[in-house]
Amino acid sequence: MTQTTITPDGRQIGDVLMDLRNITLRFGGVTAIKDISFDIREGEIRAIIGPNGAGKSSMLNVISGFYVPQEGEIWFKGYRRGPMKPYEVARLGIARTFQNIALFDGMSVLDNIMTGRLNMMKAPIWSQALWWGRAEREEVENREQVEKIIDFLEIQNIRKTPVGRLPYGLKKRVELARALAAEPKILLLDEPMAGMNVEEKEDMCRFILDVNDEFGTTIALIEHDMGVVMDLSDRVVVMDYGRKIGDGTPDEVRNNPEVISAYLGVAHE
Amino acid sequence: MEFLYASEVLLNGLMAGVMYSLVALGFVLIYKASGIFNYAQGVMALFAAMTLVGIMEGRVPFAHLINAAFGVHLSSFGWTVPGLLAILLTALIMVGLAIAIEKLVLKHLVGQEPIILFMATIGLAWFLEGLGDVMWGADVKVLDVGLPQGISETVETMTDGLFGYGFFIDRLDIWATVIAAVLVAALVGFSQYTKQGRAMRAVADDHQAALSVGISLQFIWIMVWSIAGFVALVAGIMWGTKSGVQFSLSLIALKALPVLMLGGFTSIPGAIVGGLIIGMGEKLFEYFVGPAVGGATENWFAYVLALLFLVFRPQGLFGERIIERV
Amino acid sequence: MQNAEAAQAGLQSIPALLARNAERFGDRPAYREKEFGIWQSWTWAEAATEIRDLALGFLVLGLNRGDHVAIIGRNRPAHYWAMVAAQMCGAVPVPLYQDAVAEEMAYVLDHCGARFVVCGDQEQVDKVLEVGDRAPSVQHLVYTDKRGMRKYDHARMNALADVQAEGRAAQQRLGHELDERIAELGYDDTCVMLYTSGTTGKPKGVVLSNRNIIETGKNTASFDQLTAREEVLAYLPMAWVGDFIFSVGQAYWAGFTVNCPEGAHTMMTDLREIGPTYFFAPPRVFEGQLTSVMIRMEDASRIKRRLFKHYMEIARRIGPALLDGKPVGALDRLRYMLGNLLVYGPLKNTLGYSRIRVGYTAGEAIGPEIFDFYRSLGINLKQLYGQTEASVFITQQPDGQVRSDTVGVPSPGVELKIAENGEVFYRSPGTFVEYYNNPDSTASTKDAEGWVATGDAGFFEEESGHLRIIDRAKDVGRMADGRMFAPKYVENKLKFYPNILEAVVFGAGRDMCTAFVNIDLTAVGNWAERNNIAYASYQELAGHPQVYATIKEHVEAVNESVAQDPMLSGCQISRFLVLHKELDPDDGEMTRTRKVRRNIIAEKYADLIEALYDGRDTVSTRTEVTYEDGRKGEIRATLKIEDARTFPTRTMQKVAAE
Amino acid sequence: MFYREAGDFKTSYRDDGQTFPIKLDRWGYYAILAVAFLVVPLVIDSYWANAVLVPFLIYAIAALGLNILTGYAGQVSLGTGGFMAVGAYAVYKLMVAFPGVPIVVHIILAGAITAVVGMLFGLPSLRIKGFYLAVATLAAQFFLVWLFNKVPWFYNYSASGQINAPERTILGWAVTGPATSASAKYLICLCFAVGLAWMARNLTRGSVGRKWMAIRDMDIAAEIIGVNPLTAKLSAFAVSSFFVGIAGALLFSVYLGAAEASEAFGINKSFLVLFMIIIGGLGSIFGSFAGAAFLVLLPVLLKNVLVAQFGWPTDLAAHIELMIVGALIVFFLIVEPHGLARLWALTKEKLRLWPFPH
Repeated sequence: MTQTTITPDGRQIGDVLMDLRNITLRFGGVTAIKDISFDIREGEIRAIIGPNGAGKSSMLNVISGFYVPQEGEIWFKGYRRGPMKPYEVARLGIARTFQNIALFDGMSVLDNIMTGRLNMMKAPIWSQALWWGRAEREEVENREQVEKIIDFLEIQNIRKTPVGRLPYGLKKRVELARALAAEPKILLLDEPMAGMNVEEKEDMCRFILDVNDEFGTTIALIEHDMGVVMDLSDRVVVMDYGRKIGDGTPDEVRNNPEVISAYLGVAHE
Repeated sequence: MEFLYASEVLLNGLMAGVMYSLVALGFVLIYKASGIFNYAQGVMALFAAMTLVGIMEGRVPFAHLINAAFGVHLSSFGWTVPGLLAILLTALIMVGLAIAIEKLVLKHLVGQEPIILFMATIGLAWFLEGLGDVMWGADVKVLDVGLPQGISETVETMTDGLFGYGFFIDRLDIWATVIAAVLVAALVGFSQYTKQGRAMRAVADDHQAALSVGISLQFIWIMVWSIAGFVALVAGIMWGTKSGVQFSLSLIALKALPVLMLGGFTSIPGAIVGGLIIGMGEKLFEYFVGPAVGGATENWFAYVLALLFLVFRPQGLFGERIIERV
Repeated sequence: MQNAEAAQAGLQSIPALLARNAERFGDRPAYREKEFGIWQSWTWAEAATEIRDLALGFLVLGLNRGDHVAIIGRNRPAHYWAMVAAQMCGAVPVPLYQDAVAEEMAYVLDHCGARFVVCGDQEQVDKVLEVGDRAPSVQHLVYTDKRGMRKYDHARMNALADVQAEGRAAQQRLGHELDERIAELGYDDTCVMLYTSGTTGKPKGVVLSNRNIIETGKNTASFDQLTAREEVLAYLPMAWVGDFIFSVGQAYWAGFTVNCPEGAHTMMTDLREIGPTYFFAPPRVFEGQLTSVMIRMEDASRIKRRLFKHYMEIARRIGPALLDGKPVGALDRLRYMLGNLLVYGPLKNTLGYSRIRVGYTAGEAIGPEIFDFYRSLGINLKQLYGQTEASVFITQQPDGQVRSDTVGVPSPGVELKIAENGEVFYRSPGTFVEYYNNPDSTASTKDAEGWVATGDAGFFEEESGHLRIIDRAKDVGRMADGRMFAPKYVENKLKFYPNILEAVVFGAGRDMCTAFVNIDLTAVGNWAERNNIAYASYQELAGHPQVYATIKEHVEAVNESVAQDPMLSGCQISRFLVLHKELDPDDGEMTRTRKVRRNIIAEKYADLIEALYDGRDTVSTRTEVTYEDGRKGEIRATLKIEDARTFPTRTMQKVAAE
Repeated sequence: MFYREAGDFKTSYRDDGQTFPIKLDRWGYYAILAVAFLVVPLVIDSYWANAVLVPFLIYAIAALGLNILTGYAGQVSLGTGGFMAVGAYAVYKLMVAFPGVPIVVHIILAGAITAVVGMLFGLPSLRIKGFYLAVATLAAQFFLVWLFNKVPWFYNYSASGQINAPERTILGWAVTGPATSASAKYLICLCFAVGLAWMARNLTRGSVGRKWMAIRDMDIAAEIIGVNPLTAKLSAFAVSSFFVGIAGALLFSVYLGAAEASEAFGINKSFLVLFMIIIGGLGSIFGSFAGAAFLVLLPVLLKNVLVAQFGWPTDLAAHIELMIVGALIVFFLIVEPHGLARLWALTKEKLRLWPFPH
């Protein structure tokens, strides 16, 4: 099933990277996701949209391993992913941001972003305790990587500020930086624009595109701001009440009657 | 025969358990209403008991301090106060204490993480302990509000008649059990059926909502802390009468903690059942295992039990399950 | 004689100096740049290899002798390297203003016929691409910052790092060729070409030879004993001659370190981190910092404020004297030391001036109290006078002879003469070769013996021998009674008051001087707030009687000081008004560099000027304004005209008699 | 005011990440070390050693330990006393069993043993959080103390149930036992305190530290970005217990010389150390020292004032001390939950901005 397409702006979209097959997720009696299947291809920007309560977030949580679906299979890089702890999933190369920011308020921006690279820092504890040999080397090497990201996202001047003091928009950006620091195969963005003003949204859009463009990172994002999604993404999955009601390029989706009805229902939220 | 010993032990355990439940209840009430885990509960009991004794014997509060500061030799006013009146006064003082705590401490800690509040109550505990000692002196005090004491012959003869073996049971324990049981029932009733009780539970469920329907948080807190103070007083009387009023009395709080872990911090029935389980459990354990390992297992049995239990059911017997979200 | 020895030393070009530094100061830092959170550093040796690689890379790309290489970008080591690398290849570096719009860029690129353009980042690349065939000569782009460049068609483009890589690879093949070209470079070959941002007409390309740059660098370095230990912060536009002299000429001669800030927005923090020992800034920078210091102190606790006032008093009394090495009493020294511990030290530290050994300001006149403020802190701030055509230095102030109203003595090797109309002429080893492709203006500026007209009028003070600049020569006129009229001179004195943003003085051919005054909204607004004076608009504030009163005080103070000066005492201001709107480049009343266009103003506000002279005490007017969004609008106002006291001068008649 | 930072720039990440990035701080730090190591030992007398400095250093170590667990990893523990007991009894058994081995080795081993015990009791932290855990740790406290009281093997069947530290020497200097000189006690404690503080700093600035803080600040997010809660929490318990164990070992062998579990390591020890880090500052190395100093000095002060000056009875002074400490805890939690460390940081900021207010 190897296939490669080139998008108009010259990005390469490759094989299927993650394949979700017939996912069903229940909380007690409630069924959050009903038998949903779709795939995410290498290098693309894949959006999951839908009105509130459609099960978008649950879907993301399934991908990031926070929820384990009762039914269905998750295939990643051609292997079936068994039930895993979230941190194991993260180590497979799946990083994410959160809808309501989940930064570590007790730490500086720099430290927060450094936490993104924890899985690349393997110095034994004694080496860290004596700050000698590998520990120190690692610290410097990873700092270099992180600084590149800081530079990339233009947050140099807040490097040493405690995240607690930052305005909302910047926090979102720092969170993105933390996720990027992990050099993920797939980057999951949970409503990256939620609660932003127009200007911040534009910035965030630019950054998402740049990330995908510069690092060729595969991105899957949730958003209910239709407009933004349509500009950003290569392919869109539309969910409603836990079901998949549409899947395809923005244009295909836009003209899908079911989608239209679902969205008109919640046009002004 | 063996079985009878055991059941006697069990009975004692049961009665101890009721006491635990009583103390635990104090915790649960405060926790439900204000999300505060009041470590000072035990010291409050101690403080209450000391105050009670102090009033009954007509001691001069802060006698030590005054003597030391001004070189006088005050000790007592020379009068004595009848038990009931003294209890009433003490109850009032506990209410005053509740108000003071709300005004001086809780009000300023609104919205802090639970763990901070918890540590604050530890500080409070130290303060109260010191205060009690400074007010009434640290000597071991005898407390007698007229509760019957000594082994109850009736039970002994009766059981002897029944099984040909007389249970040794302290009358005080029986009384304590009864009173505690009544109090527990009363509290449950209060929280279930009275207006204030409902308000209290409302607050417990959702502060914002409670505020929006016009319940005064301040009032609820003062009320709850007063009740807790009262519970502490009762517990203090029981314990004090049994084994004198002294520092060790404050340790009943430490006894109540595992009860809570077992029963869940938010559940009144949990507190009761937990109390009973622990009460009986530790007595039986001491009875069967204790001798083998050198005794005094009560010190830790309750905790280890609760610990093991928690590892398998983190939210306790009756606590609600927590569904984590991101 | 001097250049002879330089020649002997074989130091006839910047690349030659680089080679010398590489072996003499091999492991001392040459360049630092704040990037990725730390100061990335290159020693002279490392810099030499980087530059050589780049030069080789240029050869690979086919850079020929005599080609022009345009460099557009912020101050970055890579960009300085590009300039030197270009010289190595026998080409001429042409740094351009990075904020220039596409049109200007098109003109310059086309005028110098640049074949290669080094761009800082995507933005600059886009600009150059936009220019497109308006500059047909451009053949190849090299960009420093790869960000966002991946999607571009690279047929005519490379990343600078890649060019260096290619160069490294070509070392064997082209190394010899490069060495030859370096060896060819002579003392009179072109070192750099800089475009002057002409206030009038098209920019002109000033050609400066190795001789110009190296001689100037050498002379001035020895003038201030600059050593390899100096630290400079390179933050002024690379296209400006000053930056080239400080960051290349002097830096390469003395072998000191050039530090590049992370970007404009972090400039102040970077300045503080580096703490330069040798520093240049135009007056407005110092002015701005002083203002911010004062404003920040306003919110300080009362004790702190008092402490501050007290010790600043002491500093004002003792500081300058200490700096000039004049005798100071032991007690005062002690006081000053205390002040240094409590106030001056911390202050200098927060400003980033703790380590300054030599500081210069120039460009326009600096306010005495601003100047004295920094001097009294113990910062050796001095003034120099210069221009692009002179490779900056014409006059400068020696240590110990520093005053705010002069620009110092001729720099070493510079000859000065003053024409009868007061215009200043100079001749020096730094004097430029020519205006590129523009013999006429070359001829008109630089005569056969090499004398160059500065276009400024000035005179030497008898006692000190220091030069004093009065005004642009063309603006200096005569009043009706023949007294000298130097508006700029008076305007500057006025502008020294924080309340006054701009002033325009009239009086040429008239019997008295009058002035328009623009209040400084921040300063006056601040003052109004503090004395809770309510105002709805700029116009209302400007018209406020109390504001008028204050301005009047200032004007009269200025008159008094002008009166001290026999030659100029005629320029005292008899009547003035406070303008109801700020003079604005968008309305064409000023140049983009905020120089007032007096003739435009004169005709635009003819009615006001008339009123100033016909003795009315109010005048109502309507003025067209351009809003930020480009819309035109009109504001009406009735302005009060105020009389100001003027002062007699003893030597009046003498001056009149001349 | 005294800070001169212009020109103090960093050209490498190593410099940028160092403990005292500001020159002045660095010098101050070295100065303090110099005084502590070179001057104090010469002038110290047994009163200062026993009443102030030695307990200060030992409690500082314990506070460091607890701070790692509570301040950095966010796991509240009330079992400190119990773990100190483990350290004490471990070092006792070791000293008696292997007289030949240098005492320092024993002390470190004692720490290691405590670390293992700590991990054991840390296991529940994987399931339970907040004060459920806090209460759970009380189990450790009570069980351990009970163990050392009831099982004679631990106190070598001594009639009194006490343990007594035999004399041990380093380079001929007695560091334990009655013959120990004040300066010897002080120096050995100082060495451990400084060494451990340095290690604590290194751990907390490295990847382990970040894992801990991530868990502390938002455990779910931490797990999702790839932090394994098991290793993170257990490592915190281990390291913390290691420190606490060493503190216990020193307390017994160097400071007390003789100990009995329930009184030397009762629950009040747990609270005392907890209070130290609350007052000193959660999540701060400096805070651990500050808090320890505060709570060690306070009683000494009160004794000197109330007892020595006013001639009040000692027990009264003790009770008043209880009140004051209790009140202080509440006060600090209300006013400055980050303790002395934060206050210090704020002052420093002011000094750096001087003369400007902000």
